[in-house]
Formats: sequence, C-alpha cells, structure tokens
Amino acid sequence: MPLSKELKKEMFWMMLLSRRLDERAWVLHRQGKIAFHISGIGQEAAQVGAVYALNKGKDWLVPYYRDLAMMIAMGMTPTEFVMSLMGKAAEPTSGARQMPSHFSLRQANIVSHSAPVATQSPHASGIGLGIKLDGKDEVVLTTVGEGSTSQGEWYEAVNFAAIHTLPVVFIVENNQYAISVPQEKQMAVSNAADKACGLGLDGFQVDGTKVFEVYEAVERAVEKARNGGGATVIEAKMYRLTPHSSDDDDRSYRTREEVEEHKKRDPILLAREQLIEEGLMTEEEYQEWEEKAKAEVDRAVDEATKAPYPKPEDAAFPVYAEVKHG
Amino acid sequence: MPLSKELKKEMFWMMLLSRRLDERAWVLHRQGKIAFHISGIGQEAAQVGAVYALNKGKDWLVPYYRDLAMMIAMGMTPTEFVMSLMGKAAEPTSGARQMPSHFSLRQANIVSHSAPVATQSPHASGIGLGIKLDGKDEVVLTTVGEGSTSQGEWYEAVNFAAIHTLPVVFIVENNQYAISVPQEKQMAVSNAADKACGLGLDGFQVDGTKVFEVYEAVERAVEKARNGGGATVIEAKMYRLTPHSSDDDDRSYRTREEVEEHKKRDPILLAREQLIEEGLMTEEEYQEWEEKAKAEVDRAVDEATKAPYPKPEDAAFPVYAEVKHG
Amino acid sequence: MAEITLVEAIRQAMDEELAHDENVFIIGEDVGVRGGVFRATVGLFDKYGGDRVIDSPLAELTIVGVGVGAALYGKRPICEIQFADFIYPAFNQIVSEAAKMYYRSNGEWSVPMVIRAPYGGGIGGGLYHSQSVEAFFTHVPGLKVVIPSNPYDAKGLLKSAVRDPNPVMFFEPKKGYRLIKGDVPDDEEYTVPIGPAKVARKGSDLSLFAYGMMHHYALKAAQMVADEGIDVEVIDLRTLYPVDRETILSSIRKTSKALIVHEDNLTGGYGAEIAATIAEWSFMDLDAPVKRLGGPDVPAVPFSHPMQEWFMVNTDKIADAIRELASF
Amino acid sequence: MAEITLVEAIRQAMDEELAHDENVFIIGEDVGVRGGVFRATVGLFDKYGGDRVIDSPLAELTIVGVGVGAALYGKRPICEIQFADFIYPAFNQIVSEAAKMYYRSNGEWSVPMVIRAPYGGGIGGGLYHSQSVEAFFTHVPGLKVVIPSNPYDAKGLLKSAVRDPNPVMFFEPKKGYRLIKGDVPDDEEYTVPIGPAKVARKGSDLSLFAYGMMHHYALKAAQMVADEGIDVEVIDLRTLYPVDRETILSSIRKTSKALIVHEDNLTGGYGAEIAATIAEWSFMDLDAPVKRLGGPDVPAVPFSHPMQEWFMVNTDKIADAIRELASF
Ligand SMILES: Cc1ncc(C[n+]2csc(CCOP(=O)(O)OP(=O)(O)O)c2C)c(N)n1
Ligand SMILES: Cc1ncc(C[n+]2csc(CCOP(=O)(O)OP(=O)(O)O)c2C)c(N)n1
Ligand SMILES: [Mg+2]
Ligand SMILES: [Mg+2]
Repeated sequence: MPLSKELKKEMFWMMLLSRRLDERAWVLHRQGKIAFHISGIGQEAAQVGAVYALNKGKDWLVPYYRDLAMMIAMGMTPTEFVMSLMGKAAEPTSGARQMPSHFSLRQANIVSHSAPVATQSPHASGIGLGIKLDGKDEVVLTTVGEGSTSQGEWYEAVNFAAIHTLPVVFIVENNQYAISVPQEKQMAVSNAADKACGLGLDGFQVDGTKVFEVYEAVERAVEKARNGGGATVIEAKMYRLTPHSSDDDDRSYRTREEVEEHKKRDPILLAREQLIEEGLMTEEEYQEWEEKAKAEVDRAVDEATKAPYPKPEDAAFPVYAEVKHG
Repeated sequence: MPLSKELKKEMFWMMLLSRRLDERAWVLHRQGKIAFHISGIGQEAAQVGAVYALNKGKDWLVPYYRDLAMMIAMGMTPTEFVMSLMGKAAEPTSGARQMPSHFSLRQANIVSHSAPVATQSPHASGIGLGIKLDGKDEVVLTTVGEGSTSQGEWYEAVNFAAIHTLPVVFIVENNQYAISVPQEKQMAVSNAADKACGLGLDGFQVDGTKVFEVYEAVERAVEKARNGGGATVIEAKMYRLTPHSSDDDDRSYRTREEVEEHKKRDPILLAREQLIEEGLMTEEEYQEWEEKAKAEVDRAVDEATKAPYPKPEDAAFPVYAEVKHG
Repeated sequence: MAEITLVEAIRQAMDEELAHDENVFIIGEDVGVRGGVFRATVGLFDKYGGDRVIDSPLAELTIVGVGVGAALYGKRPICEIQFADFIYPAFNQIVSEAAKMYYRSNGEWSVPMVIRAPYGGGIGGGLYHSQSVEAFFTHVPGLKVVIPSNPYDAKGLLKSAVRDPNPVMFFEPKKGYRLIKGDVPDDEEYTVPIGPAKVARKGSDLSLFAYGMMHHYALKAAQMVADEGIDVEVIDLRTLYPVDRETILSSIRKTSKALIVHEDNLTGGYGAEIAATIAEWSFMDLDAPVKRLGGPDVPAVPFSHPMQEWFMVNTDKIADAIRELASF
Repeated sequence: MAEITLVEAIRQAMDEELAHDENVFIIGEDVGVRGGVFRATVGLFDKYGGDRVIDSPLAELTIVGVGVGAALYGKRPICEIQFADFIYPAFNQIVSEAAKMYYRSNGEWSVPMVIRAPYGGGIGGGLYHSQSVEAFFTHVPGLKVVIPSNPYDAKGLLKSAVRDPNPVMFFEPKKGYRLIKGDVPDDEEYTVPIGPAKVARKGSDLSLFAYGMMHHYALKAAQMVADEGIDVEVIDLRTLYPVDRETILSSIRKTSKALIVHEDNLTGGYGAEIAATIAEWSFMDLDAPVKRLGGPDVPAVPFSHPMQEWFMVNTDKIADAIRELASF
C-alpha cells in the first residue's frame, strides 16, 4: 500500500519528536537529572518505517532498547518515556523496576523485554506460534542489533519461525557497532541479511536511513507473513550516531571523522529533504513542527519531574501472579 | 592426495571391524550383559572417510557419541570399547564415569565430550583458536548430528571459527533423524550444508555412504584449514540404520519399509563392492577379514568381561586438578 | 480409584488439561509420534494432533523461549525437557525471562507455563542422564518448583501447574516413573495445590524432610527404624519453592530433630535452605544438630554400577542417618 | 606499597599474568580497544595485541565455550562476562563442560580457565545489571568460586586463579571497582591462595560472615557497633567454593553466634550453605539462632532509587542485625 501524504508527514513527525526527546535525554543526563540514557539517534527511520507497516492494536511488537522512535510511533507518550528515565512510579514499562528504554506497553501489544540481548527473539517466534495456533491473521515484528545476532538465541528463534512458517518479521537494526565491536568481529558474512539463507527464509537489506524505503520493505514482509507466507529477516543498515550509552565514551574506538561523515546521512535530514522536495512539507511547517516538538518535550520533562517516585516497599511486588481458584 | 590401495583396504577394515563390534554391542545388550548401547551402524563410511583425512597424532578430533568407527580408526581398541560398554575401570574415556560412547582418548588428541549435544562444537573452535594463536599447522575436526545443528551452540561455534578463519572442519553426520524427529522439523533449509552460507564459510554436502568420497571432500577441507584457509562445514548424508539407542523403539515413528530401503545403501556393502570391483580385494580376502573381525570382537568381549569394575570409592575422584605451587 | 504408575499419572494430567483448555499445548523433543522418550506423552499426538503436541527442534532454549512467547500471547505451554541434565541451554530463558517477566512489567505480562523434566539417578544414566537440578531454581523468585513423589500428587500438582499463571518447574523422579505406583481417582477430577508440603507419616522423635524419589526411600527407612523404636515424622516437601516454612517448623516444634535428604550434591543443595530455615526459626526447639544427607560433592552420578551405588542415597543410608541423629 | 582501586588491582593482575605466561589470553566483549566497559582491561590490547586480548562476538556461550576449547589445547583463557547478569547463556558450557571435564575424563583433560564477571547492585543498574549470581555456582563441584573484597586480595587471588588448573569463577563487586581502595605491593610479586577464608577483624561476641561489597559494609558495621560494646569477628569468605569449613567453624567455637550476609536473594542463597554447615557441625557451640541477612526474594534489584535502596543490604541493616543477634 503506497503511503498517503498524511501518513508520510505523520511518520516524519514521529521521527522528529523522538529525536528531540532523545536529545533531551542526553541533556538531562549532562545536567545530572537522570542517571542513564541509551539512545536511538540515527535509527529513527528504520524504527518508524518498520512499525508503520503494522496494524496497530492488532499486530505485535517485540522491541529492543534503542526503539524509542518505535515506541513513540506506537503510542508511548514523551512524558511516559521521561518518567522512565527518571524512575518515576507511573512509567508504564515496569513501574520503574527496569532501567529506561526497557520497553513494554501492554495495551499496544508491545511485549516487555529485558537487557540480555536476543532473549526477546524467541518470544517473537512464540507469539507467532500462538497466532498460528489460533488461526489469526496477526503479525509479530521484532528487532535486535546486528551484534546480538551472534547469540545462538537469535538463530534458534529465526530457525523455529522458518520451520513453522510463522508470521514474524525479524528486523536487524545494523548500526555497525556493538558498543565498541564492529560488524566484522561479529560475523563472517558481509550483511546480517545473508544469515537468512542459512536458515531457509527470505532475507533483505534495506537502507535504514530512508524511512519510506524501510516502510516498503517491511510492509511487504508483514503482508507476506499475514498471508501465511512465513517469516522474513530484514536488515536495516544505518549508523549509531551517539556513543553506545551515557556510560560510553566512543572516542576510544572510532574517529570523530567517521562519526561526522555519517551525520551527513542523518535520517531526519534525509526525510526532511525528501518531504520538502516532494512538496509535502514547507520549510515553515517544518519550523512549526520543531517548535511543537520542543514544546511537547518541555512538557514531558515538566510532567515527569513532578511525578512521584515509587515507594520503597513497592519493590516487594508483584513477584507472582495470583492463582485463581475454581 | 589420492588414496593408495593399502590405505583404501585399511579404511574398509576399520569400517568392517567397527560394524562387527557395534553389532556385538547390540547382542550383548539383548543378552543382558550391558545396559546401554548407542550405535554408529550406517555411519561408518562418513566417520572413517573423515578421519583418514587427518594427520594422526598431530591433528585434533572432537567427536560425538555415534563415532565408534572414527574411534576405532584413530586407535581405540575393541577391548577398550567393550570395557566402556560394561563400565569397567580401565576403559580409557572416563574410567567408567561416563556412559559408553562418550569418547575421549588423550594420547590421540581426541577430546572428551559429554551428552548435551553440540556442547563440543565451541570446543573445536577453541582448539582451533589455540592452534592459530600458537602458529601451528594442526587441524581440528568435529562432528555433530543434523538435529544438533538446531542448537545455538553449533551456530555460535561455526560463527566464531568463520570470523577468525580457524582451522576447523565441522562435519554434520546427517542420518535423517534426531531420535524420532525428521530433518524437516529441525531446519527450513534443504540441507544442513546450506547453513554455511548464512555463516560466511564454505559448506558442502557429500554422500555419507561412500567412504572414499567422504575422504576426498574432508581432505580438501583439512588441507584448506591447514593452509590458513579457514573452516568448512561438510554434511555427510546417510541413514541411521538402527533405532536411536538400545532404549529406543523406532517402529513408532518410521516404517520397516523405509529402513529396509536404506539398508540397500549400507556403506559396508557399498565399500566392499567397490573394492572388489576395483580389484583391490578378493571375495576370499573379504571372508578372511570377516573372520578376523569376529575374532577381534570375540577377544575384546572376552578381555573386557574379565576386566575388573571400578571400586565404589573411586567415584570420589578426581574432582579438581591439583594446584602446583611455585 | 485405580492403581497407576507415576508416569501414567503425569500423562493423564496432560491429557485432561489438553482437553480442559484449548490453549494448553505440549512442546518438546520427541513428544509427538514417539510419545516422549519416557512415554509421558504417549497417545496425545494421535488424540490432539500436531498443533497441540509439537515436536520441537533439538534445542531447549527454543522450547522454553518459544514457550515464553506463546504464554505471553495467551497460550499455556507445557514444555518438556527430555532430561533435566539438558535444561541448561534454556537457563537464560528460564531465569532471565520466565521468572522475571511478571515483576519487571509490574504485573502487565505474565508467563503461565510449565517446564517438565525428568531428573535423578540410579538408572545407569551416568553424568548426563542422572542429574538433580532443583537447587538452581529454588533460588529464583518468580518461579515455582514442584517435585511430586507419587502418582496422586503428580497428577494433581501437574494439573495445578498447568493452570497456574506463573512459570512452574516440574521435576519428575524418573527412576520412579514405573517403579512408583499408587491410587488415583478415576471417576472425579481433582487438583493438588502448589505450595503446601505434606506430613506423609506422623512421628515424634525426628523430622525427616525429603521429596521425589528420596521421599519414597524416606518412608521405607522410617518403616525400617520403626521396629527399632524410632518414631520418624516424614514430610514430603512437594513444593520446594516457595518454601512451606510453616509445615517444616511445626514439625520441628514437635520432634526437635531434623534430617534433610536429597540425592543432589550436598553442598549448596536444596537441603541447605531447609537446614538454614530451621537453624534460624526453630533454633530454640532443636535438641540436636540439623543433619543433611545428600549426594557427594562430585560433578554428577557416575555410570559404572559400583560407582553409581556409591553416589546414590538409598534407604539404608537414610536409615543409618536416622539412627545416628536419633541417638544424639 | 601503593594505594590502588579494586579495578586497577584486577587490571594489574591480568597485565602481570599476560606477561608471565604466553598461554594466557583474554576474551570478552569490548575488552580490546575499548578496554572493557569497566576499564578492567585498559591498555592491555595496546600492550599485548589483538591475539592476546580478543574482542569476542556478542555471545557469552561463545566466550566460555571457545575458552574451554582453548584451555583443552593448553592455553589459559581469561573470559570476561560483561555483567554477571549475562552469564546465563554460558551456563551450559560452565556447568556441563568446564566443571565436569576433569572428572568425566578421569583426569585426562583439564580446563584451566578463569571466568571474570562484575556482579552486584546499588549502582542504578536495575534488574539486569545488578545481579549476584554466585549461588548458582557454589553448588557445582569442579568449579572454584572466588569473590574478592579488596585490591590486595583481588590481585593476588586473580593471579592464583589464572594459574589454577581448574575453572575458576571470579566475581568482582562492581560497586567497589573505584570505591574500594587499598594498598598493594608495587615492588614484589605475590599471590593469594584460593581456598582459605580470612579473619579480617577479630572479635568475641559474634561471627559475621560476608564477602565482596558486603564484607566492606560488614567491617563498617562492626566498627559502628564496637562503640556500643559489641565485639564482632568479621570473616571475609573470599573463596566461596570449595567452602573453608574450618575457618568458619573455629570462629563459631569462639563466638557462639553467627550472622551471614549477602546481597543476593536470601532464599537458596550462598548463606544457606554456611548456615547449614554451622547448624550441623557447630550446633553444640551455638547459643543463638543462626541468622542470615540477604536481599529480599524479589527477582532482582529494581532500578528506581527508592526501590533499589529498599532492596540493598547496607551498613545500617547489617548493624541492626548484629544488634538483634548480639542481644539474643
Ligand atoms: C547477553 C548480553 N551480553 C552483553 C550485554 C551488554 N551489551 C549491551 S548492548 C551491547 C551491544 C549490542 O550491540 P548490538 O546488538 O549491535 O545493538 P546496538 O546496541 O548496537 O543497537 C552489549 C554488549 C547484554 N546486554 N546482554
Ligand atoms: C541438549 C540435549 N538435549 C537432548 C538430548 C537427548 N538426545 C540425545 S541424542 C538426541 C538426538 C540427536 O539427534 P542428531 O543430532 O540428529 O544426532 P543422531 O543421534 O541422529 O546422530 C537427543 C534429542 C541431548 N543429548 N542433549
Ligand atoms: Mg549494533
Ligand atoms: Mg540425526
């Protein structure tokens, strides 16, 4: 399905809002207002492009920690995110039990993930199995970094989905580093998408800096999955424009020149150029959006700052779900 | 290196001896003289073909439980094997701590393996790393069943060897079943060898019922590895002619017709035919060998029967290797 | 009532739960046409089909990880691990994922699943087909750990496990699969609640805590020493985690002596927790050291018969320990 | 003597061992140019090159499994697990392979390797960057488990671990990496033997057993209550497995009271083994319940500050437990 003008603009808005929110998190960290941030900057095109291929409220998402833009596009509010940064009680992913960016949103079918990488991949296959057993036409989309595809866990997850022709789309967000480790120390294939051929399913690479190209590739995979065609691996290739996290210093392992070079292909820039070129957005409109994004982020920080912390003893629960009798 | 007449005959002898020994194990089990046997019947060509490509005493072998013919070809004596079947103290793999067919032979660079499948695969990569770090021209060969390639452990092992161009040959002995589970429930690719393309190294399939074809394929991979060309995956395809083990009853999951059909391609028959056709062995010679094999097996059973059991309290050691001071 | 074996009780529980709730399915190695290597799922593939009784790839991480995902979707997977010794590839999924999901999502996501695995030695299985693995899981909040000792409990507890909204580790004493027989109602449905331990034999001189196969031997040993005038109270712990402190401590209040038995390696085994609980909360009731009897601290049960016997706790060893403690 | 941090002591130990034995190499995630996420390997890549300090793929099973293989070949790998919380993917290789290799091959094959991992909470790491995992390994014959509490021991024990012919789990209290400083000889080489616990503070009223970060707090708490007239003997367990029973029991013979502290979840934690040991072998010496203080039985340390504080054992909580027990 080709994207309408409205949808394209909406996608750009999600990317922009997510970017400004993400940037603010870095500022909050420098200000000593939050203890930790792990960033999605540079990966917004891949993330927004991917989830716009989903049927929201119906399909399933099993994300990883860089997927802020996915979460925003799926309905998590900036306030909710800033609350999680600050460890506030009302943040919806974990009631402030997990570190920020360990996402979950029950009402949007977005499954809670943890920190050990790739553990979420088999969950996606399990959800896919559930869908197939129930005969539904839902789809699961799951993400992982390229480094994390080194885990046997990812291989086993994809293998199971391939064997059982499950409706799963496995996205690999290849940002070229796993903390400090470059791709060539993770795999001997040139592209993560090549791993698909060893698992007996389709694998494609897509330019992860181009939101609409990502959308198109993922949309095809989603529709294939929905129509019983089984799973696909899609590698979205881009670059991690920030250090790994607020604890990282990337100067020990990559040059400033390398980073600057990649900033030229910042997905926000590229999408903005395209929208303006295609006449879908004016420069004025863009400026308004910038202001609007800033205002939304300001408000989020404001609201989150006022929100209460959890009570210490809240930590005692909930360890077990209650057994229902009868 | 083309095989000499002598070597070809020697290889056949190893297959034959191993087969008669294996068959005797089934008999001992039926007689109630041993508690358990897991068989390599049908896989002798792949096993003997593979290890004849190694430089004995120099190269390394990391086998799995069906590799009786490999072990015999590498120098384990029939008596040693029967002792392990009977749990006798002097059996060299584990001093009767492990179940039979959990092989190990220190002096032949054959590493101890356990029961959880595919745990040995990363060991092979680690040995390969050791060889590379030490700048030696040794090679490691390791084996696994096709079902066991479903373990993330196997994927990770091959991935590491591929990344670091390690001198490892990963053999998959595809006997078409993992206990009762057929290949199509293990993988979506048509051949286990196809998994190599997703891992960035060469992968080949070879007819695992043809001992000399296996030899040639493995020999190429071994020489490539020895010359710094890195790892290879080789799938040897054959058929498990017996139930999974003496605890199994395969009638619940495959027909007798299917098994009988595959007996026509018994690797012993095929090799015997070929040797006779090529004029390397006469029918009389073959009959002599049969007698010799029977005599060797008889003697092994006899010696093993007389060998003492371990003392109960032998089980208390050795938990830790002694720390050397200074 | 009908007398059936332990493994048949387990099979019946799964059969009934598959019939009772269409979200229940079984996944594991060889559970389909083969009916499981211990025949615990025999007939279920024919009765419920390949969508309800799924032959997994040979990969325990897959079995559990896919199970977790399916449970998140709303299914109720019963995951079979062929031998407890092979559960380690799934350890990350069990400990990081299944156990922590409910807490980490603040109750938004739950993982109703059962992980079944045969455990224990004495069957000639050697190091890798004999292990007891319960102590790795009785330290993991979010999990429940159950080990039945007889067909009645096995059936009732497994049915409860399948209906429980939490991940339940269900370890089955494989040596007892066909050896242990017992009566199970054949006309009415029942469950046994997860949680309470059971006083299987009342006594006044000494409290003997065990579970699984060892409980079976414990009862025999108690019988043996009864003739010598030692009156042993035998408690079948059944649910190992969370710990049923109350039942344990009440028994000590009565007997003042504690003996804990398991076949797993002694050090760091489950018995340590029971001993520690008693030493802290029943100290004033005790009149003798808290005694543990467990497997020796070698890596696992060796294969060869004489060495296996050396390793295994059995009725005689339990009786000796009882005598020693009773005479303190 | 020079005062250095805990993490610097660990770095020095590896530096010296890399220099001392060419078979030693380091493998782990980001250990190369990055120098490790906690900077424990800083400078070693530059000094020894990429063959001795190897950036692994992001896969713990690979790190340990390849390490086992290399050790079988004759190398001496030091495997770094970035956080102890991420050790579970390697659980099978550690428990099934490294721990059992020597026994199962009747001494023919050994696995000289060290697995280092930072553990523990109180650093805002939430559920998956705060875990204590020692209890999973102090139940595994064939492994040794070491947790240092100060730079001197850390350096000496790590050097011993690298030279040990057995697999050694070496857990480092990450909160103390930069917080804990101490003197280390800078002119002479030394090692600290794996095995013996250490009486870090002599006392007569009560024995306090701890390790790692908690030992650090234990000393402070002992200091605190000393002014109140409670004379606490503080024992740094250091080597958790095999258990140094003798040091533990001699202390109890003197003090008659035992308090065991760890930050890991209480139930099934390492403290259970120590309590059980004391309750069995020192029963006649005891004049009070054996007390344990540990983390609460929730899945792991929560992220948000108030909840993290609630979880963590600290000096005040230890001092309170001392007072309570001393007044028994
Ligand atoms: C099992 C596990 N090991 C180690 C880590 C520590 N860690 C967190 S993120 C990361 C790198 C991930 O790289 P990649 O998969 O490429 O994703 P990216 O962060 O680049 O998006 C590592 C090593 C972890 N979270 N989980
Ligand atoms: C981790 C693990 N899970 C389960 C088993 C039980 N098991 C032993 S052999 C086997 C099948 C192996 O199949 P395959 O890899 O094809 O080798 P084959 O036996 O056919 O040679 C299974 C499931 C095991 N040994 N290890
Ligand atoms: Mg990356
Ligand atoms: Mg097979």
